Amino acid sequence: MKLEVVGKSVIRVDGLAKITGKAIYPQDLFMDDMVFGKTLRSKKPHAHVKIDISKAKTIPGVIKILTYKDVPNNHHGVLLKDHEVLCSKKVRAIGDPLAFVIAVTEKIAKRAIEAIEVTYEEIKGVFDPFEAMKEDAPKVHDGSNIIYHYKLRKGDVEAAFEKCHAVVEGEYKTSMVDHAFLQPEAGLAYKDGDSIVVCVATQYPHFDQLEIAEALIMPLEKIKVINTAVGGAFGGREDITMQIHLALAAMLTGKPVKTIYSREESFEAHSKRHPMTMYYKTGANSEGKLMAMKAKIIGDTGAYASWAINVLRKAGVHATGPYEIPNVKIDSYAVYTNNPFAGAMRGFGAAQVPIGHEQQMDMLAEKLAIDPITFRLINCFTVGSKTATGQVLEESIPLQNCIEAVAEAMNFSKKTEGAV
Amino acid sequence: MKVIQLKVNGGVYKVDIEEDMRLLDVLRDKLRLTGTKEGCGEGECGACTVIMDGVSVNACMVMAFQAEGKEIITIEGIQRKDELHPIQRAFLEEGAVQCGFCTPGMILSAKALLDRNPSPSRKEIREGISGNLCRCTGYNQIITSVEKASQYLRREEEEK
Amino acid sequence: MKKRGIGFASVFYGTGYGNGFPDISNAIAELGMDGKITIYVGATEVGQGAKTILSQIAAEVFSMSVEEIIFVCEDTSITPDAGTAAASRQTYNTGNAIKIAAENLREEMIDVAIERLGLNSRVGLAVKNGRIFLKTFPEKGISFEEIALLVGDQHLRRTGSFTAQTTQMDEDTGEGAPYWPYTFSVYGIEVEVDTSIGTIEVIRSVCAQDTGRTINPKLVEGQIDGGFAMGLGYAIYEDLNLQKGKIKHNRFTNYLIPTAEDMPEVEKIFIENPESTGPYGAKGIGEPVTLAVAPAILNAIYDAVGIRIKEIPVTPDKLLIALKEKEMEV
Amino acid sequence: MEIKEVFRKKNVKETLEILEHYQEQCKIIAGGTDIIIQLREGIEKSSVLVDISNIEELKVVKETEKWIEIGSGVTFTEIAREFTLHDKFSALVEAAASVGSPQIRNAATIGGNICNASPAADFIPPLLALNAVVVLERKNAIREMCLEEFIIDKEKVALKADELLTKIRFKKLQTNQGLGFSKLGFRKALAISKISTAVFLELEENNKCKGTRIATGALGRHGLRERRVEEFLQEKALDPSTVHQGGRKLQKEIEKRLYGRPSLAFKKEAVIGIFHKAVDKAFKSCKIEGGI
Repeated sequence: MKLEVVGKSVIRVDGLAKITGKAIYPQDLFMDDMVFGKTLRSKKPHAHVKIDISKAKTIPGVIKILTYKDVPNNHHGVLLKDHEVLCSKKVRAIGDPLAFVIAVTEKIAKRAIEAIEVTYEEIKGVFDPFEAMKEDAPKVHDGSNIIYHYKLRKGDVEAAFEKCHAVVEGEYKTSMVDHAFLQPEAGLAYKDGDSIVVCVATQYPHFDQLEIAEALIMPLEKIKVINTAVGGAFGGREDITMQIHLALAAMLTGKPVKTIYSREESFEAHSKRHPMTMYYKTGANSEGKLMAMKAKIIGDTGAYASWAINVLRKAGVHATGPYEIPNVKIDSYAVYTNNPFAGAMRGFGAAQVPIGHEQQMDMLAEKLAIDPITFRLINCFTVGSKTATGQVLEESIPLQNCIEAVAEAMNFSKKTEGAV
Repeated sequence: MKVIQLKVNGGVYKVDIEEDMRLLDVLRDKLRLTGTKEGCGEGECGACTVIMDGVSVNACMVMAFQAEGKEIITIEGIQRKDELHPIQRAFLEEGAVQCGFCTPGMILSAKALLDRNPSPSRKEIREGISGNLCRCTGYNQIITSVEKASQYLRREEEEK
Repeated sequence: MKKRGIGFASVFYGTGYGNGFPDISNAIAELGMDGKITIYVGATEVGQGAKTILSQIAAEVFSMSVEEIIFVCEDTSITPDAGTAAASRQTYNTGNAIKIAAENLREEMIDVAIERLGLNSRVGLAVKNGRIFLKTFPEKGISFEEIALLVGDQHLRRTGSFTAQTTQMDEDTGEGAPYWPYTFSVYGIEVEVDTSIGTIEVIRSVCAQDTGRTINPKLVEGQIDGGFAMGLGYAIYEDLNLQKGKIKHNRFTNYLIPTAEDMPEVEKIFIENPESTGPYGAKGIGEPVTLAVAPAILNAIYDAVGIRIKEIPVTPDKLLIALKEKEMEV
Repeated sequence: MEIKEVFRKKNVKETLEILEHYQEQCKIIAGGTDIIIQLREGIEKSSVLVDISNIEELKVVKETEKWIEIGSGVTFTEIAREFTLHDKFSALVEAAASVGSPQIRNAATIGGNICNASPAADFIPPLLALNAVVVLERKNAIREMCLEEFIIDKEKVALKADELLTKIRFKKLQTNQGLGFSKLGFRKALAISKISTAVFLELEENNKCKGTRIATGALGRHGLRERRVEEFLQEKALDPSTVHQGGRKLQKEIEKRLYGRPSLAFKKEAVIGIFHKAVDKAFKSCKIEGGI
């Protein structure tokens, strides 16, 4: 098939607005009679809280202060609905939202935030996922801190390790990192008749619409989400941050309400990449064929589940790397702690596991005295391969070509003398 | 409150400011020149880069009253009449833009660089835009764009 | 002393929500009175280039230029749900939905054309540059604008929906077909380590990226460069530095992401091997491009100095202390 | 920010009058790159700002027979440009160019870097190594003091409320003298110094060290002279082994000074690498024909 448009470096259609400064991000929106919102956030990682807004309310220019009492249905979350829109009794992480001040100017809103009295009754927190997995660990939510366990069992790993010519083990750790998109979260919401319009930068406008409608207990069609230009996302704009606060503020005040997070607040407000601890054991036979792999992966999802279940599932499925291994045992766990919550970030669980499996590959190759390219070529997926989950890779599996292309471009000469 | 006079993109504006306002606040909130972005508020990301009296500065690191009487160029002011500035054109053609939030600041840093060094090497371009963080592009297509813009500008000079 | 080393890493990445969860994209294609095609779809442009890629797919269906496509994706009240801009799924999932919607609209337009032109069948018809015509006698044809005028107020508007095929895995064994398609990516990276201060510089890098089919080469290159930068940050710079649940590195002065001076040139090789279920064979690449960077850097560090760093990021302090410990051992 | 009044003066005289009138309530702003952050964070509580960034007399770099004089309002971009032709002073170019980013260097001034006295201030170690003198003016009075004495503590200088730092002076380098600078940041641009070292050397024949001044940054509460190391190197022939021992001496100093700090394990090792780099550069600078 001859293609005419596909395959061409067509100039990006949103480019012109962006190079002229005309692209509108939510912070660039202004409306007549617009007022400002600001979020009060928890300074403690695990505590029972009481807040007193009586003083703050009296500051001239303060229009309204929203607390959990104002939220019709105080829950949201992409999978488990374990976030509160505004915390009612307990905070589970630093940065948890407690109140949303609406005032005529940003400065006044800030002053009101400082005037809200928060009483924290601290509870012992848990910050290490291994500690959190223990029976007697402080509970972040009501049930167990372990919210997900993915199991993959193929063949008999222990028997296979016995027969391996070379076995390597390692424990790998990745840190909690941030999307660090350049545009801090901002938004503007207003009433349009009996509908509420929320302008934000989001990865998934229809999901935001649903979350807002559910929290406000309003019909879906009465909520309209306008997705402005989005200043980078990388998974960090999957979960709700300010959307419901703004919608509620617009609904209750009748005014257009705008809010902009500072960089520091942005770091506190959105999800993070799951830090993982990954224990790996991998073995190969004397011909350099991978025979067995065992992995145990612990992912710290912080105070809220967000996408944890899907992330640790993806980590589990991708833990083998793109290689055929006849015997595999994988366990991956998602665990609550009182750390900032982790969720989606570019790679989504498949970004962490290569830190383990690819170093294991090189360690094994060295032990077998095979060069890393040859070792990968011996074991890599190809058309017809079966993954550890038993999935048949029946087409478009050009991994071998990729490996060879890189080796050639790097002028890598294979040291194959070790390979039998 | 205080009234200051600002020269922005060739126009002269009288603006009421509060003493604690930054140049960035005046540009965005008072003049509604929202092409200048705020990414960090502490001079670290360069999204608010503007050209002031010929040099690039972070508009979040200049108090509004300090800018009185200075010539300021923002992204809204670099276009020629009906036509894109060669840097803008090159950014568009070479894929230098992704989310776009760093783009205005990046273009102004590129302009400040090319104004004083019309034929920078790729290394010099890297240095010239090192105060502008971009999380999307990995910079390489931006660098190619600045190289291309430099060619456009030199060709323009020759044609003159 | 400066020491150099080379490292490789290969990865795979399964597209989409996965595990049997209904991964659905919906789109609408509409013929406007001006003969342009409007696509309504709730797919977000986050900077990755979705608007452009998806417009190209629609344009391809009609063999017309991207300028003739109006792409509307910003408003939930007029766009159908196309799922999230994540999981590298927009090109594959929403690309398919748009292709289906556009093809449905095109067939509908051909019906109108056949009737208007008095033709006997669809055989031998071409759709190109805003016209439908008989290939053997191009004068026998009708423009999109004329078709729009003919149908008048009953706008031609067709939907398309695509649901990816995955299965739920067995709870005890993990067996199943959890994702599809898989995208592959391989990096080769050379680093230089300054052993006196522990700093690492990437001096050469190559990426071979499976794209299925490359829809827009420049955009894919941009994804690779950007993915590289994020992988570089992951490997050697970025850490929120949590202490008792508090993010200590909560601003750009201490949460370090790569600057233009830290970023190397990246040689890019596209490996095209079309995926039959993808739109024109394309697969998602947004996430895969970043995954192999960090492990390749770690392998290169080992090659350079003989130390396996198992905890990222490998900041100069960690590396230098490890180097000194190694010196002591010897 | 609770700024109530702002002034912008075109000359030193009027600025000094403002300072005299407002005393502690008033803060001087030049490049703004430190103070605006401090205002934003509520650390800086002054209610009056006086801007000195338009005072031409503070923007002069002057060369006399023996001295080089830099006005406190000179930006790092200007310093890098000014000294770029003087190969002997490439350390100053390097130190200036290592500050923040182009935008920061276009605004930030040498006076601001000194008066803010951050432990990691990039330009303080080279000035300490040059034994620089600061010129302080108040209404109808002027005094000079050694930079080393001027910096009292972390973020604290001996500047009175009504005083303005107007100039920084240091002696020109002679043929057998040289300056080297090296900085370690965790990335190449926009990097806060983790360690910096500046080394002034005066060599006699056979590389014998006739005189040296060594200063470090980010290795104590503020930029510091490393006198023990200087004493050690004095009168010795600077062969690799002596330089190596000098590095060990510096390491010892750091071990004492940063005792108990988590960063010590790293800094005590890295400082040796940075010290070596600075000495190498100082050597090279010595070999360049002098005059400046």
